[in-house]
Amino acid sequence: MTPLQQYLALSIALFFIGSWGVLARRNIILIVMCVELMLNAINIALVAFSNYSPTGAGRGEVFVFFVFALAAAEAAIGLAIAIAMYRLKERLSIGDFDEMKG
Amino acid sequence: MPEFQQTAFILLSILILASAFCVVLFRNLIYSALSMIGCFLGVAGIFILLHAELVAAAQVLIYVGAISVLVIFAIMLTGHRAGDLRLFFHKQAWVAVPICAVAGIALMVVMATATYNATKDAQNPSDDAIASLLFNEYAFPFELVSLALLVAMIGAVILAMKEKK
Amino acid sequence: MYDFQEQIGFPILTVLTFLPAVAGLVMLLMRGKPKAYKGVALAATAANFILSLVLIAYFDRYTADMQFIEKVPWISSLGVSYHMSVDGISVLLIMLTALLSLIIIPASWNYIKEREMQFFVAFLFLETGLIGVFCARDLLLFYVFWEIMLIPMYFIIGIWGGPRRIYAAVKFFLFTFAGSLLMLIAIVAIAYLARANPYATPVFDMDLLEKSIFSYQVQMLAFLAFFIAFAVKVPMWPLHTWLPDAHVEAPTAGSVILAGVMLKVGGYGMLRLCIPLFPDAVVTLAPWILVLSLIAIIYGALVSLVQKDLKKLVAYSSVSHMGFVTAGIFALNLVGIEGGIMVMFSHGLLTGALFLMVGFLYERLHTREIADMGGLAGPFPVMAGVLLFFTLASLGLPGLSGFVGEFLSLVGLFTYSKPLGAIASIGVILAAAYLLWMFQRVMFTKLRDEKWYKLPDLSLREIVSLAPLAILAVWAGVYPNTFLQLIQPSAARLTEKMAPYMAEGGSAVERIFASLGGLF
Amino acid sequence: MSHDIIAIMPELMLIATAVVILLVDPLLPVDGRRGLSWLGIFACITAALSTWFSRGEEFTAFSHGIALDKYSVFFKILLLVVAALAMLISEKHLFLKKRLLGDYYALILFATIGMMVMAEAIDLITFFVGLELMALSSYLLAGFFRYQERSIEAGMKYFLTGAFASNFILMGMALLYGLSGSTNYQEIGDAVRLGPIPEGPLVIAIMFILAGFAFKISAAPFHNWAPDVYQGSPTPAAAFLSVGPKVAAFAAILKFFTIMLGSQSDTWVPLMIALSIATMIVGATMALVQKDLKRMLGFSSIGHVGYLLLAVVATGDSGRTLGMAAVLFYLAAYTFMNMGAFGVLVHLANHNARFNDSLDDLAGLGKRHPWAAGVMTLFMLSLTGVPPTAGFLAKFYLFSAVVEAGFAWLAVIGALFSLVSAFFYLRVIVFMYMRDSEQTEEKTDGKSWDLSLGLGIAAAGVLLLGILPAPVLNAAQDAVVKLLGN
Amino acid sequence: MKTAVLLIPLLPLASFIITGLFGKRYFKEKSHYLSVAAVAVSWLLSVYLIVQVERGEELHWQVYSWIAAGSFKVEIGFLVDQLTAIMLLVVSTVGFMVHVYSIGYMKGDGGYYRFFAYLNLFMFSMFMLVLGNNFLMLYVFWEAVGLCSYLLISFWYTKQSAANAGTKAFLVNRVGDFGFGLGIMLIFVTVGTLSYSGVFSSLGSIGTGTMTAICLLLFMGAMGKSAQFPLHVWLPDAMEGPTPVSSLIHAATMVNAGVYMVARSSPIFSHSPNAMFVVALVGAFTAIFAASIGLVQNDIKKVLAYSTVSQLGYMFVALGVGAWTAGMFHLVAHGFFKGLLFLGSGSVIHAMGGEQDMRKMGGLKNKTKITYWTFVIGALAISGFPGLAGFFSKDSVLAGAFHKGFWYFWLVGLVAAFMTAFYMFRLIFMTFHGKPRDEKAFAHAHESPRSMTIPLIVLAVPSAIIGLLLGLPPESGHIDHFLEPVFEAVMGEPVHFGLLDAGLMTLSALIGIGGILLAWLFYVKRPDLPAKAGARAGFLYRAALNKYWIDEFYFAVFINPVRALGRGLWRWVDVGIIDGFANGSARFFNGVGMALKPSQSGKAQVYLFSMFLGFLALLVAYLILTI
Repeated sequence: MTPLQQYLALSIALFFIGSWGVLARRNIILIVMCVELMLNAINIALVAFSNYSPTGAGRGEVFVFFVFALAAAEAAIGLAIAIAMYRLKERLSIGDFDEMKG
Repeated sequence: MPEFQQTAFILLSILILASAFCVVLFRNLIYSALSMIGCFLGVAGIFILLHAELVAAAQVLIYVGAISVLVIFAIMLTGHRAGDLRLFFHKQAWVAVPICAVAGIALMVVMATATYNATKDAQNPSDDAIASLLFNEYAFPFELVSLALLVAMIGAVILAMKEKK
Repeated sequence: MYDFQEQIGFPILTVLTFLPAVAGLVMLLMRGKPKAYKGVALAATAANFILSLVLIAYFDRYTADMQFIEKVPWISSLGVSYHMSVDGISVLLIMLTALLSLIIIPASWNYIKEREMQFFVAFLFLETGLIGVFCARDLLLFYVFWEIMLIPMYFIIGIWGGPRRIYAAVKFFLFTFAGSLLMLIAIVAIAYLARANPYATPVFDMDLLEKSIFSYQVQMLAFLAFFIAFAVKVPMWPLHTWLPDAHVEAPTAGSVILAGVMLKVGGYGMLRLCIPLFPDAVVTLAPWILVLSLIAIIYGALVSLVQKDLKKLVAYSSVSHMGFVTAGIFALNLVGIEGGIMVMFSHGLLTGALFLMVGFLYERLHTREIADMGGLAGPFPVMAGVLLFFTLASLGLPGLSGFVGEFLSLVGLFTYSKPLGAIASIGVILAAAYLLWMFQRVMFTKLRDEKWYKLPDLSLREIVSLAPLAILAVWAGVYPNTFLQLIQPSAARLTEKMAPYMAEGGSAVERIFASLGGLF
Repeated sequence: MSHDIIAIMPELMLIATAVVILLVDPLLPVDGRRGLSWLGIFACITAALSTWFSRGEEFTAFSHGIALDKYSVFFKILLLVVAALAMLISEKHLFLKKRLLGDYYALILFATIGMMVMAEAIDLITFFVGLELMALSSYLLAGFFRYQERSIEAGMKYFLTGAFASNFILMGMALLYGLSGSTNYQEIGDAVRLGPIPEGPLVIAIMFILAGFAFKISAAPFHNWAPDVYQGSPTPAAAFLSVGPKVAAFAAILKFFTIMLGSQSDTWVPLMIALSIATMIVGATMALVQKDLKRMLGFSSIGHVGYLLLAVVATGDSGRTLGMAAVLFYLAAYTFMNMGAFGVLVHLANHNARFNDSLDDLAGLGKRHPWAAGVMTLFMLSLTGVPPTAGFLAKFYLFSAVVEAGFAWLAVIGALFSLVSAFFYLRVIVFMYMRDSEQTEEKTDGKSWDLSLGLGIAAAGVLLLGILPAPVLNAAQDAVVKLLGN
Repeated sequence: MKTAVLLIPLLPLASFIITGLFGKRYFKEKSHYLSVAAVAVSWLLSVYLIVQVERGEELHWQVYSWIAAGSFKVEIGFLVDQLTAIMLLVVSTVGFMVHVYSIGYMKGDGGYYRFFAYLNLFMFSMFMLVLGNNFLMLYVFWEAVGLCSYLLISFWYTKQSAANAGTKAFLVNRVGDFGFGLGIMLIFVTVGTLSYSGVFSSLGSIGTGTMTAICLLLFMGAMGKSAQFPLHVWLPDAMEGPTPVSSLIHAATMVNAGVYMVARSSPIFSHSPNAMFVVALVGAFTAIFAASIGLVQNDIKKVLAYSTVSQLGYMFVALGVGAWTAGMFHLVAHGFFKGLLFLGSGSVIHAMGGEQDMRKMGGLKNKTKITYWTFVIGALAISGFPGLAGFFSKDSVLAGAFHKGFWYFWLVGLVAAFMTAFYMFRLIFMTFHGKPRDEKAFAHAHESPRSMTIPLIVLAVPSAIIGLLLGLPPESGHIDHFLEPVFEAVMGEPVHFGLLDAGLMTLSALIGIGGILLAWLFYVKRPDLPAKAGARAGFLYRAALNKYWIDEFYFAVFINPVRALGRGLWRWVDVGIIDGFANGSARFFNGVGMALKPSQSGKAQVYLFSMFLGFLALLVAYLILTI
């Protein structure tokens, strides 16, 4: 039987890999993908907690459903922005949009 | 069959983490997207291990079926060029590696060594119970989610849709 | 009890305070009628001045109690009320404010060329703020008025000022605002500390606060916060550097109000808040403040001596003169306090008049550089005479108002400590030096430009605006008791409050060392 | 169930109106869309009224998902005011920029619903949905002028940072849920207080949540997005974005850190202090060096967040209601003054095609647009904290709370940065009144009664809260007393 | 009597106000009518007053409470006793004469009305000064006469030198008044009152040290007003004013205020022998010091000015040694003859068309007969020619010093007397005798109008006879008896005139005559001698000619350093440090902003990273705080 701690460790690991992706990559589509990875990490934690919780069983799973839905919405908007960026400048690198600074 | 579960967990973990790395590291966006699907599938497997079959199913449907497709569409729409090599990684990526690693490992250690107020495995309730929770207790947020999806639609319309001139 | 209902029947303090602001709003609404709004401004300030005289007439000068009390809850959950009342000190300064506000309207009748209406509106709002400060009996209300007067003055300097007006205006604002913010925190702190229990509402009512006793540490910190706020306004060395800039750049009327009333607000605050609320801290810190006052007196005078700009000279002289105010007040005896108040009053009259004179000169010659002047007594004999009068009054010539206050505060200081009194007296010599030298260089010696003979001497309008100041200066010099009686009970109340706290004897140096012990 | 419906009546009104707007919009010609804003405003007013009339009742709805108490009422009305003001100042601007779409109003309404849910939620899931609803709508509002590079850039930055931060909050909430076994605030609070809960994960959860919220309110060092987003967004949207999400986030922060984490104040108070000081430094000093007004206001709003965090610090151990009431009142004041300040920028942009938000464009404004300059002065003074404006009383009340909680030294630091910030607020006034304009305007017909009304309301609000603050102040106090009572 | 006392000052005041306000427009060249009339009435009233006082009447009258601040209470009140009366008489007499004289002297001047207004103001102030019944009033009108002096010195304000002189006079007096003011404060702090009677009746309770301090501080004021070394520098410069002013203010009345003050405070001074000694010492030094400068001056008015300084020194010697009445006697006598001499010199200047340098004069004897003869009377009087006023008064001073045991002061007095006689007759010989040196000016020279000569004649009479009237018998003359009530408490044993005194008297008379003869030798008999003597004396001569470089010294040691200090404080402390700090802190925050600016790089990736780092920073901060 896998203890809760391992699931959490997996969750954290995935979360930080996703974070690293967000910090490292320039392409907005890829960053959206990495954000999704982070959400998946959270989902793992939620479901794991839900599975092991003495009082809150099931709520984690419900939570995950909401995360799914909102992740989808978020991805849709992120990709819409990506397309808008592409339309405007034919660029997807977020570093190319740096008109405002200072 | 706890051994099987543990073995499966380890294998799935390796799959998830490895494909996650691949998402970040692949130069070609399509490869990244495919790795992401692998990762999603791995997560679905973890859900099954956690006795959350319904969630696992939804994971496959939504992530693999919807979001991944969305991503691939976006890649196609924008022309899936690898892009300028110099711009592949932001220069801070290499600074971020140790920082993320140290932070991640530190948090992992804290999380993994703590003692939780946890019972034994298999507390996840039946699908009925989930449905009941979702449509009774969480009816209001559930309705709101529809608004969020509506917003996403509006977003697609106002940002991405070509206006007829 | 001195409720306004019983004393006069209508809320005179509220009317006094808000009448100018209301007039200002009326003016804002009557855009495009240039003649009419000057009339409104004049009428409002005149009415206010008459009201201030009515106030004095109905004022009971034989009691130290607050009078004409108006008290309405304002923010009751915070214990803040709209509490207005006055004592002798306030009444005197209200009269001065109303008078100077009245005077500057005719004095700047033709001075302002653009955005004239806003100029007068700003002054009306300024008057509201100033009178409000003198009436407020609730700490928060006091602070509100305190800040309100900042804004119009900021605009007056910034919009209608000289070439470096923006720098001067911003400097003025930031210096005073810095002090105010510290004061705000101190206000809050003492209001909460004065509560009877942790669930009671905070205490902002000065009547109640005066009865509260704060711990020594709180007193020291709060006193310093209040004191810095007031010291910036006074201005005390070394917080004075905004003053010369503000004065030089401000239009004449602005300088008049700034020097005439606004600086007094600092001294007033010390009397109204610092001393009654924090007696222990006052006793400890008084020697230090006196030393600072002495520095201000001597320093201001020395720097005045070498000024090349007429306005700057008068501005630095204010630093020196206001040093006598703080010196008198923190000598903590009745003579000194009354002297300090008299210096405030007289400085209001005289420096106001001097700035008016500088303004009149500037309108004619378009310069304020002393080096560009000389021999002006020829073309402008009346002006020379009037300027001489105010110069002499300002340097403390007996028989005019400057002397009484200065001498009294020196006596007070001398009573406190002989060496300090002696050092402060040097300021009197220096005052004569810089003022007479200034007068000599401006009015005497050879006329620099024969064309100036074609310029007019003081006009009737200008004389009329100066006359009340001159009359009051003589009055306060020849029969100062009129004013001393007014402030005596209030000043006496302060000394009575301080009496139990005063340690006996010791030279100033000893006291300073003693206070060092108190600090740590 | 009818109970539940009553509880969400205002939200339902907004939803219905938004849907109507979305449906009607494509059918209308561009000129006909100008009435849509009034539809939205009308919805806000009715929603506010219905909220107001339900203020006497106190109950929870949807199985303890949301609480309808005075606290919610206060925030919901405030948020509806924000939405209404935002719509008032938007219409003409959108029209002139040729982006007058009903979607905009629908997005504002959706965002408002999200914020209201954030404020009234007492359940993590409900809160999270509200948060995301608000966030998603906000991203789109920022990027609404999709043909302007800046707007897209703003949307992109807002989206990326926002999504990243949402993940942090979400992770924190997941941990909180896992550690306490509940998603209900009160139950979590009890669990955290009574234990047993492993300390390490709990601290990590607090950190995640703190970081996430710090982003939402743009506290340093999570602030970088804010100036860019405000600068790039359509100005009326920037007005909305600089106020609404912050109000909602603070509503949630107070609940999170008092109900749930009040017993952990030892952990988060020092961090909050550090955040607050860092935020004040960044906000004040960087606003000093800005030339662009919207950026300047962006940094200024960061500075105000620093002050607000001081008050949150003052809530410290959860017995102190003063700090919470101070936050509420400050937010109310901030709403009017910041919306007003942005509104003036909208006004100027509407009237002058060359206006590009730079400080230099303000030169001589006192002569060209005396009324606009007048109200701008009022807003600047209020932001500085000069009486008799709302900003002063808010700051006064906030300092009261901080001092009362024993953090007088923090108040002094706050005062120091108030002083620094006075400098750049004054500079606006300096430019408007004390500089003469060198460039000429390119006049456009920007006359808009809506906008004037909006500015008038904001100005009136600023003055009213400064002169007669008692009703709002009492409401704020009542709101928080009950919050801690349950 | 009260009416008289009120009218004496108020008439000139009223005249001042009316003339000052309306003179320019309405009175013009008739401005003197009112002024002269007012002073004339005051003069009559003073005569009336002295007669009343002679009969033994005194007046203590508190008119109204002037300042009442806490324990500090001062009245405006009048005190009329013998001292007051005699001062009043001198002031009003000389004042009246000068008024009359000015009608002629100032004729045609642009500021005619102004001049008379100022004179009236001065009369008012001077009357009030002597009439007051407390120290603060004394101080007040002390400053007021100083103001009038200032106004009148810089009357011809377009002249740089006149303007400078006025300012200098006021400032030097202020230095003295600084001490005076402190003295008054010390009195108040010590005894709690300032009225003469109150102070004098509580002297017993004051310690000696305090007493000496009070006396010295008061005397500092007197040194300023009465131009004693080292505060004498203003008086010679004050000669820039019109000559009637020099006569009235800077010779006969105002400068005596210091003497009056010390005399008035005699009860205090007599308690402090040390202070008295200082008074005498300063007086003696000034007497000889000023006389030595007077020896070599070439400006006719400067000579008289130094003479005044010297004679004032004499008076202080008398007061300092305790010969109170002698001091007052000399004051009265000096008032008359020095007033006369100045008016005479004015007449000379008038005759010479404004020329004041004696080296350009000469031979005026015949052209200006009345002036010459009255001048000679004055000069003889001041030189102590037997029978004339100065003879008696000077002798009583010297005798006083001798009898009180201060033989060294007596010796100094003799030397000074010798010098006095010498420079006075040097003046006469250079001006009136010999050949005219400036023919052009001489040709136009003429006797002055009647309004000027009559005052000369009138003043010559008391200069000649007042000694006989008041000073006989010597050492206990009429004046001693008259003033006795005032100085009762402080007078020593009455001195009986003996053989020794007769000898001293003769000696001083001989000294005076010797001086006159020496002057005759130098300037009439052997005109080449002065140059030789000058060359012989060398350094000393140059030093005296340059007034011992006192002015230069003051500039170098006080004035320039003070200005430099002011400039330094302004430039370095004000602008440099304080403003530097204020602007520097503004710049500091600006700098912080500029330094932070790059962090706002515009790259979304960096923002994300900064958020991530922020999260880690929170963790690290927590760790630091908990460990």
